[in-house]
Amino acid sequence: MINPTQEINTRHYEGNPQKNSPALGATLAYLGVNGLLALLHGSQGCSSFIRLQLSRHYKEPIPLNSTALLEDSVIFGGWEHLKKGIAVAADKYKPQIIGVMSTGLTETYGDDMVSALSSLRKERPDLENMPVVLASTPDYMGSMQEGYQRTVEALLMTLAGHSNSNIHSAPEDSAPSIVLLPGCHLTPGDVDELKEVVMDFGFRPVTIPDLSISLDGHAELEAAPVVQGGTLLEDFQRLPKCKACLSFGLSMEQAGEIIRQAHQIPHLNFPSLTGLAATDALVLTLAELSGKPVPEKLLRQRSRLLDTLADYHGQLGGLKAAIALEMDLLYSLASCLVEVGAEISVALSASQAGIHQLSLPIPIEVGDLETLEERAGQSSLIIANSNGRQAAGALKLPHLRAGLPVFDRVGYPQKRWIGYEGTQQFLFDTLNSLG
Amino acid sequence: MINPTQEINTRHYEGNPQKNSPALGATLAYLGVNGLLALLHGSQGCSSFIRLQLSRHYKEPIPLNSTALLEDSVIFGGWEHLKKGIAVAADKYKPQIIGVMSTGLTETYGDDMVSALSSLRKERPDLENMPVVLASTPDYMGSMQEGYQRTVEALLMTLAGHSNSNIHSAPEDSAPSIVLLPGCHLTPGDVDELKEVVMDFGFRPVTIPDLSISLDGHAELEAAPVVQGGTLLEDFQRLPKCKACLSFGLSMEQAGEIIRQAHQIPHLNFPSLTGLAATDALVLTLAELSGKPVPEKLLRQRSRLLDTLADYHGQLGGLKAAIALEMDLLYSLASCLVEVGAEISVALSASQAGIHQLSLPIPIEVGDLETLEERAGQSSLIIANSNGRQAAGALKLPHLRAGLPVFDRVGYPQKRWIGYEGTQQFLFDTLNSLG
Amino acid sequence: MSTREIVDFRKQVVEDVLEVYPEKAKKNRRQHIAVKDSECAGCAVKSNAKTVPGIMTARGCAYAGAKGVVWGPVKDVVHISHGPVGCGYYSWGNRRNLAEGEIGVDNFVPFLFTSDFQESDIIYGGDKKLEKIIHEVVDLFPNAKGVSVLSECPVGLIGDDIESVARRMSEKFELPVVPVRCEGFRGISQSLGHHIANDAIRDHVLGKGSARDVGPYDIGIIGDYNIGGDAWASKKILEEIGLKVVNIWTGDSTLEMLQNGHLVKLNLIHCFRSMNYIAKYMEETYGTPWLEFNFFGPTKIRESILKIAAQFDNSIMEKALKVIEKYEPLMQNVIDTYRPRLEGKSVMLYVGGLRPRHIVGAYEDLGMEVIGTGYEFAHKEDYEKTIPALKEGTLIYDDVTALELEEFVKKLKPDLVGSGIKEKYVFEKMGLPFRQMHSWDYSGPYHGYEGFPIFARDMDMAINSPTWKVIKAPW
Amino acid sequence: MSTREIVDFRKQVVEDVLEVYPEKAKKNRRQHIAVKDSECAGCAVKSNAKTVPGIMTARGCAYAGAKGVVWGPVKDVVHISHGPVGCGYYSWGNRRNLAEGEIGVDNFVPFLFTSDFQESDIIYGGDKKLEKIIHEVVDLFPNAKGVSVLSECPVGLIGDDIESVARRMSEKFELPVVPVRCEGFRGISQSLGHHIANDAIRDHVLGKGSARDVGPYDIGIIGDYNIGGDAWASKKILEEIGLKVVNIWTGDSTLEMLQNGHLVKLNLIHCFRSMNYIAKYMEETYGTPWLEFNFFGPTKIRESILKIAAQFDNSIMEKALKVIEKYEPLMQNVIDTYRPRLEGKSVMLYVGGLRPRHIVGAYEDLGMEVIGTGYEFAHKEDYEKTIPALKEGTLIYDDVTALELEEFVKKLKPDLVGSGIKEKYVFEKMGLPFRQMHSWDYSGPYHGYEGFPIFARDMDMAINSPTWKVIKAPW
Repeated sequence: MINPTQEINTRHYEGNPQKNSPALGATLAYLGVNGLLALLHGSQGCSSFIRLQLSRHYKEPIPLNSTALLEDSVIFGGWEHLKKGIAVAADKYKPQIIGVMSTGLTETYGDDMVSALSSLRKERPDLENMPVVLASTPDYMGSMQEGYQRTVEALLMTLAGHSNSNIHSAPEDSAPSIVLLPGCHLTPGDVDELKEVVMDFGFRPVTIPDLSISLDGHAELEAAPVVQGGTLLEDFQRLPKCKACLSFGLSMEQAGEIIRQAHQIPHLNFPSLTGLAATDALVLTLAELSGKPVPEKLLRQRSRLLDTLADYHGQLGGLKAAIALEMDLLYSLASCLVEVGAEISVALSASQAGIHQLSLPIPIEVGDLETLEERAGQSSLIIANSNGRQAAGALKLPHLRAGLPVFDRVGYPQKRWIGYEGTQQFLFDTLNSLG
Repeated sequence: MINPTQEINTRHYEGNPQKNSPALGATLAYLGVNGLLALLHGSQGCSSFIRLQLSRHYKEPIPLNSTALLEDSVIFGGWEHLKKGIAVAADKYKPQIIGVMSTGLTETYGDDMVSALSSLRKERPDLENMPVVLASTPDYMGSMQEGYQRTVEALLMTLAGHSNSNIHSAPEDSAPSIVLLPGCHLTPGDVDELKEVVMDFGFRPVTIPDLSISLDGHAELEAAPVVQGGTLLEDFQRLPKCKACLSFGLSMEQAGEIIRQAHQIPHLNFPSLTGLAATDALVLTLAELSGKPVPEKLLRQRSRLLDTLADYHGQLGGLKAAIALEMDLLYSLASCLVEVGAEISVALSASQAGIHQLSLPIPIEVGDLETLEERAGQSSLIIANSNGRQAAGALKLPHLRAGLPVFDRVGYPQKRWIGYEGTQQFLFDTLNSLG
Repeated sequence: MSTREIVDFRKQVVEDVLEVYPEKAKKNRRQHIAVKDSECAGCAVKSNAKTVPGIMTARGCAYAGAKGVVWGPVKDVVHISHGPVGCGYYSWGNRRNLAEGEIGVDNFVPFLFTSDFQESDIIYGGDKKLEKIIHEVVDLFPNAKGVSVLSECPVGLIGDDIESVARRMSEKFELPVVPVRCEGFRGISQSLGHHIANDAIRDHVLGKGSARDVGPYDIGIIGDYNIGGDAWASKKILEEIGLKVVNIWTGDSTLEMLQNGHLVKLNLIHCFRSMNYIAKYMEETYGTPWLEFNFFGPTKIRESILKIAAQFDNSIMEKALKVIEKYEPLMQNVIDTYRPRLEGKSVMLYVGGLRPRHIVGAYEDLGMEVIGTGYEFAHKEDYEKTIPALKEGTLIYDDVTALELEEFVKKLKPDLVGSGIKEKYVFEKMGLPFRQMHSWDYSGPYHGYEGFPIFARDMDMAINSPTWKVIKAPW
Repeated sequence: MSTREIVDFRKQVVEDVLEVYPEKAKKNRRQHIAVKDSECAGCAVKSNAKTVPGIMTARGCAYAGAKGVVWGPVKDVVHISHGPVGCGYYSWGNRRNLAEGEIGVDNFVPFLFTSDFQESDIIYGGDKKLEKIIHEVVDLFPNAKGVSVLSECPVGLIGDDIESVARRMSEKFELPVVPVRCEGFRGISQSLGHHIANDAIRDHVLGKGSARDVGPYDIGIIGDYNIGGDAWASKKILEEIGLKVVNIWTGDSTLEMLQNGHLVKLNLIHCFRSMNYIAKYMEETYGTPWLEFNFFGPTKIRESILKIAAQFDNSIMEKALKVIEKYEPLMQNVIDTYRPRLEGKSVMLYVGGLRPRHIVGAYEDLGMEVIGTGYEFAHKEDYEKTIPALKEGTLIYDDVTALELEEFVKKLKPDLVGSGIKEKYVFEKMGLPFRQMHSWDYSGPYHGYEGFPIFARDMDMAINSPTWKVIKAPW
């Protein structure tokens, strides 16, 4: 292979793509912010489809509004639709924040969202202080991960300094705070686990975005068009007082740097939280930051993980896994398998993101699930989202579901595959997927 | 069916039995007591086989010594072997406690273990204060559950009042203590979860036996012939100071009554901890005993469980489960499935234990896995231990592994199928087993 | 409550719910909502109007209607989602239109092919890329009987000429290559997508294959997408009464079925909304008659069988009567089992196509009552057909917003809600039994004699699941 | 260290470990343990002695030897574990003796039949129950070619006469019904169980079926239990050199193979310990010669092939040489791949049967060294065969207790331990690579040319798993 990071697919189409739309990633990021109303600037099909896709995965209602562009916008642009959409959403649903994401359509005719917003604010002075986040997520640039990443960055840049008289000043905490920036490779269950680990060291986590309380699948919630649960608007104002910022997944590194530069607090990026060494790195960092010893509970979990590694080293060593996932998840799961002696036979990322920075024993390439099917023949296992079932079926290989969408297995959003206990669970799931 | 509780198997043999040996259940109970050396009174094959079976299930070393009966014992009885076995074990391994279980062989020639022990103590006055527990567990009476049950009762009767000058008096706790008696239907992971719930209400649990710290599969342990982890000998002396006794699984009711009568503390039995109503019952009891509100964490877990029930009511309602398990586990899992609308098509218990006291919508019958195979044809799922795979294979039905042994799936001893989160996990596992 | 009281109560509910709107919006939305009332002749419901920007809607777009509904189930054609990755990905594998055949050989239904536009394609245009892709798929899948190109929003903006690419490729490979201009911004819902897709069939496919002889009992089924095997269940009945189903549009369909759709004695139409265009065209152009029918629930099945058989000779009618005689006792068994458990239970529906009206009879067969219904993308004539099928006091809502529907459900308290996956989790969280009535919630078929027992069981399972009882906390 | 220093160090280790015992026990155990030393001719290791009560042993019992090892793999016979439920249950499905055939029709290997004694059976005796059970199994499984009755401890105490039940049933059904008196208290290990099982074959089966002609190249394999497919791998080589394997005892075996075990030109014996009795008996009674062989690793395979071929005519020897020529380059590839990764690594073994000595050569082929080995249930002659195969300084331990083995491993620090599942988790917890060498740890085969690459891969996977490196905490 001459250039291992080149697109290996010489075809001009994607066959059974892995690549999801950035606007879907943007929706996900917005769903982790409390009181936010997400507004897709595009034709109404986009918002319906995204709601459907995410509902299928999370088994949750997905509030997402649309500027409902029509044929007139082809001539006049979507400017007026966007202004009207923001105004209607603000008036009708009274959100704390509006989060807008663009689409291939609006980016193609080059809608200037910033000027639309400022024009609206001139017409409607009452909306002057309404925080509106604008994320640029045309689906011809990158995949879900990039859309999520750009939206988190937009959230930070718009809200971190936002001052709103309606918001009480952040309360003084006794526990020191720490900022957590989880990437979209982490499930709501993972984020829950991550927060728990951080709290075990006596920190109060400020999690942006926080899907662990908005998309964790709990009842007793009245459905609403604005996000319920997730990061509080006040949390963004607490950033300057945080002791450090930890970002998870390489895609969150830039967001962490934004915080570091804005607030002069240390920032550390953890490309993975799955695996012994990856978890050790987090635990060591937390021990150093807190000046506390590693809690007994984590030592016990580590000891159980070690036992599992020893018990199954033979079976894990015999694995040949073909993996196709968005980059951060691909790297997390694959590097954990490498650590326990398994072989990675195929590593296909959904997009170019991070492909030059992260490395595995074999080259990581960009590819679709058609390519996965062509390449995975000699493997013992496929790890991919539910759409990988065709490849697995054709090759008669076991298929561990991971990523998004997972619609033909239950409980995926609740899964915890990070930390010592989560790594153990991932290895159990991997071995059990073999049947 | 005229008498629904009759053995339905009119055959005189058991074909692929579910029934395991009571001595194996006894071993399990002993393995949850710290510093105990388990000594099987029988031929050495029994101990090797039990170690093998339990190692295969738990992926752990299983310390179990043997009195190694030989042909001479057929003529002279096993009396001398038992005395010698206890003496050698005491001298060589210096255990805190010795736990003896009998076998079909020694019970057939009617070895009087009590008099053997007192004869030994006369010869060896230095062993006078060594606690020795004697459990009668011939394998022609009951199954694993009964062996475990009789051994827990023997442990309580021998050790609860045992005074030993080597043991420091029990420390005074600030947190009120509560006795937990987990049945053998609970995995080490389940027991861990149970203790955590009890601690969430501010109690300190005294767990007898406690497999969650001896058989939970952790590293950094030097193998030893005596049990490491588990209930402390001191814990038995703390029983009188406990606020209440909670026993889990009908098989533990008698043991709970022993404590109630001996120490005049309230005793409550919980036949199951799997399912919403079953967990509610425990949580309500703990709230009442502690006078505290239900902790936020449990409310959140409950809310997540409710959401899962709602999300999957359609799929769960369509299930027809054929279940063959030891009685307490059979009842726990089946009653949870009934609660969520599934149909139980076959319910086969390993033995008669509790069969007249617990009830399901269909009669519970005693039966082997050959019977399961004959009856489960119209079901959508088989729930049984790994030996059920033949029936599942012949019927081409999915097979959820439960009970003991589970040797062809990993991580079973770490599973948590109790409490709100555990019930959710059980339902996830059930649905995912359908493929 | 008397019927009058019910009508009045529900009218008040409508007013209450609309109260949240500003005056102009209230006036607008009020036209889309009605309560059936003998006093209001016709109870006009406004429909097929624009959705307001900033609102949460269940509607799809033209692409969804053309690719997701009409073209997707044509199994031996490679469908290219032309544009960026999103549209194709979103719509992939959502509809349960079953198809037989070897995947990748003569069945491409489970595949998704996308031209995956990059920024450069937006700037320089995608026609060249499309041409290469068509080369590649024809090469890789020599058994494919044709190629369809479904254009996404940006394609319509950048001035690509997919029609001429399609024409060139079609000539080169002597294979139908069908351009479908279904950009999502066209029209106000998926409905225009159906129309565009129908027109593409008319212009590029119908009558263009090698013709076949028409047998005396040859018929086609139009507008059955074989969700969960529905079309197969319908076909079974029709063949049992002596007819020969040679076409299904479009469920488990082949390109040949589209080419020869007019070569039948009769076209039976199930989903009028999505396929009436082409049915009418075949009648006008080729004289092929069409007839609407409804195979949901034994009452409607009986009516439809008799109406269909009446179009043919006596031998067919005799068989039809025998079929009814054979199956009705079986259906009665189903009713005897489930009706006692479902009698008097109420349902609210919000779906698309034909179901908001067609399925009412099946619920009534089980003793249940539809107290509210509405369409995502209906036209005037759909409501005209619907209202007669409903009882007095039934609430009717067009393009209902998520918020409105939740409020209606909270106030009318039905025992069951039937809508899509986007709505499912909203109502289940409220503790309300719910069935997905687009995809049959991974179940089906619901059509025909085969489907009714499954329908009845599913509704019972949802409504009578013990789950709803345990949901209340004991503290 | 020089060889002398190694020998002295290991002798000191033995003394240190034995230090925990009281004087008498120390003296006793010292006789069971040796360090190979050129100065000690023979290095006698005491074996086949009683285990001390109160000690943790890996040994099984006569039932384990008879049912688990010898009779279990006879696939077309229904084996009844006669007595309480435990013994049968414990031993069910532990050995991976693979068998082909339809389960429940001509393959009963995965089944467990137990007479499940209740208290009443202990009091009133189990003969009547046994009779009923035999009726039932013959009824239910008409294809079964025979029944074996394996008695458990209590049966031997209560004075049951299973022999006469077996005789009556055998006559009644005209089917071999074989009583095997393998109560667990008989003998001091599973070894007597092998002997008893051999005797039962001799007395009730061998020579009792319809005989067959003996071809010039007909041979039998004795003492290969087809763990992970081992016997199939051995058979493949033997057939490739022109021999015809008509019997395997007992792996994937039929009753007919036992009946006609003597009707071969040569019996090849792999596990001498468990099957020498019957091999010798066949030689004495029928003149069937036998020969020990070893198919672990290319060196031993070559030696064995040549030794076997030498028993036949030149045509066989020619083929044998060709087979060696064909496979050795393939084996060299395996060695080239793995030897660099395994060179110099040390192993300690504690197993049963033949493996503590037979497998040494396979390790040496990979550049590894066996530094300790021992048997669970060996006799004197086993050690006599073992010691010559070992290097100077190798530690040899008979019926080693769990504690002793742990101490030896801690002090000798091997790179790999090979023993059973009971030991597996002890050593893995210490961070030591481990392979189950009874069951091949769910892998296999390890015999023959087919097995060696798998053996090499497995040892590499265990020793070089990155797991062992990460186990140390960074704090």
